[in-house]
Amino acid sequence: MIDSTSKIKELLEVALLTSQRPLSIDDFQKLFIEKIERSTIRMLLDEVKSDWHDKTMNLIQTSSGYRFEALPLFSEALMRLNPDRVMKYSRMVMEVLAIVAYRQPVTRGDIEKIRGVSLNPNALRQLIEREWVEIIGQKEVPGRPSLYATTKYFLDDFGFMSITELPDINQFTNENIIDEPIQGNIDSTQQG
Amino acid sequence: MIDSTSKIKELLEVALLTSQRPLSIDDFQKLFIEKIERSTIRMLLDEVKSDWHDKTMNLIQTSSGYRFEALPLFSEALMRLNPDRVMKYSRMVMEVLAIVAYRQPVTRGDIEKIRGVSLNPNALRQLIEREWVEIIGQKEVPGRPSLYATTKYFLDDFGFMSITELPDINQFTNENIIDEPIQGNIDSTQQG
Amino acid sequence: MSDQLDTNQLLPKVYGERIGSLPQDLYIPPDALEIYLDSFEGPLDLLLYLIRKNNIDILDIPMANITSQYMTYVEKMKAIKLELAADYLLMSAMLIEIKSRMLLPVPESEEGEELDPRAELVRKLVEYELMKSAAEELEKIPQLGKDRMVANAYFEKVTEITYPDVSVDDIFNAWKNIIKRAKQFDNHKISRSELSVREHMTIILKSLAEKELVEFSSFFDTERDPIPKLVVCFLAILELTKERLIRINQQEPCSPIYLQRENS
Repeated sequence: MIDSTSKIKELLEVALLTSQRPLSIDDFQKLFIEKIERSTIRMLLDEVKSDWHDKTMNLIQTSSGYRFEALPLFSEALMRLNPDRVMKYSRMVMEVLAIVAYRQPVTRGDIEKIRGVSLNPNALRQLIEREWVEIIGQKEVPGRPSLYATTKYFLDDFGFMSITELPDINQFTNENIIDEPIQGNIDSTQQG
Repeated sequence: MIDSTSKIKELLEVALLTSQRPLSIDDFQKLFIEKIERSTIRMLLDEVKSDWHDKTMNLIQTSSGYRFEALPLFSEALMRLNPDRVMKYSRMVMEVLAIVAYRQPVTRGDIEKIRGVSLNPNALRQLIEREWVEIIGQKEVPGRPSLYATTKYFLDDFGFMSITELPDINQFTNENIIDEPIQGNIDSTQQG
Repeated sequence: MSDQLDTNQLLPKVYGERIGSLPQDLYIPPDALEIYLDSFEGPLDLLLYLIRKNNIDILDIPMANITSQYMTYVEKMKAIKLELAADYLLMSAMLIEIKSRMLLPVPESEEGEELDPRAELVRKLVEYELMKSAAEELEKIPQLGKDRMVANAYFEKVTEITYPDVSVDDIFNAWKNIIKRAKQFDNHKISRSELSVREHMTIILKSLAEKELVEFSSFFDTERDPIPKLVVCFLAILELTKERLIRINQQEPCSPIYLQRENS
């Protein structure tokens, strides 16, 4: 369907403009049903880059691929749009963090199984951006899903020496059970 | 700093290209330290729109503002990039969404009554996480159940300007449900 | 005479024909009942299917036939020992109630209006089918993220992002919520020791990400580590092997044992 070179170039551009993450040459190849040579893609990306020369965005190459970036001179104004973007993590993000913390290492699939709903990719992205969660490898099952775990910074930020210092769920149940008797005891000791 | 009209226009474009959410005129005004008239912004947005005419993205207006969308002809190819990110919902979730959309505000109990089956809480949770449904209050009956309604983002993501643009429900009531039954069969079954 | 009639009515019948197996017009064979159950959204959906399948006017449901078919279906579900949802049984009760009321003389309301016992059911069926078609209509509309993509290019954030504050309690509460919701026995058994195994799994995987091959013994500082820690570390290695995340290698007897990641 998309046959001419200009159509290929358009598709590369639109993929770059709509992607949340940098795109690799492998990613670009996935866009097409027919095989497009890597060299062709590289050449067309160069053309896209020069098409955008002197415009509002730069096509840049990062370690993991290509992406469009707003020219730096716009950044300050763009930050005014969302001054304090996140003041509070959503319940979803907190649950994902808790699962990674208590159940690590986990895959995205594990998280979905535990929560029982499909996972919005933003949740993990926010936690990775915060440097509380990182990918520590791939699970050797079909699809080789990434394994997520908490980071050193996570421990630092919460003042833990180790993940075992996270509150224990069993402890919580016990506390609940002995909650009331304690009151009585305090009274009696104070009398004594 | 950003003084000339063309610079203002560039900033509008770059804001639109980097924002996931539709931007309102109020949002655009936040981009600038000096006050820019709403009419000026509207005029420049029209120019941006025509600059992009015949290109890869469309500047469209949603219920809550403006955003760039990839031309529909690219959608299929773009979905191949991240097939696992394509959020497809089960029939159950879509039914719950339809009930919230057409019968809002509704309680969980209302949804269960209409569907005749107890509701898996994940259905509402998925819709809330997707920001298509939100709790807008409590019903003043015993237990004070939450009232659910659709959000602005629901309208945006389905391309409606208002809830009145939902497909007309009466259209399928009368035709499909009551008038359609095949007379011939009824006769034969009633004879039997 | 009347006794015999009653017995016959209790047997599953479809349009006068007694059936010992699933009705022919049910399109999924009995051995696929599990899938079959999944394909219905609930008792109303099943009832609608039966009504539609037989091309019956929803406003003039032949109660006896539909009830029999419905009951056959529910019986089959029980036979296959599927966990029978209470909603399906409730619907059975409602159908039987309507059926029995239809056998009695039709009562008249105060205003002299005839009360059709089917009215409430019909109202429910109409409303449900309406919502069902509404869901299908919504599904057809191009959705963002499924059929439409928006611009989402990157920009360098210049000022410091203010991150939300999170306390340990917040994480713990989130975890409690998950467990409360999951209600599965497995998830109740999150003990401290299990957590430390999980932590060691992460530590081992991280060190294997840095170096391809790590000697087994290097994970055990037998001089300094307390015994419980050594045991936990060993359990973590076993767990990682079980989950096929790492491989344990030894070239020949008595030579050093190495750990490596499964993919390397």
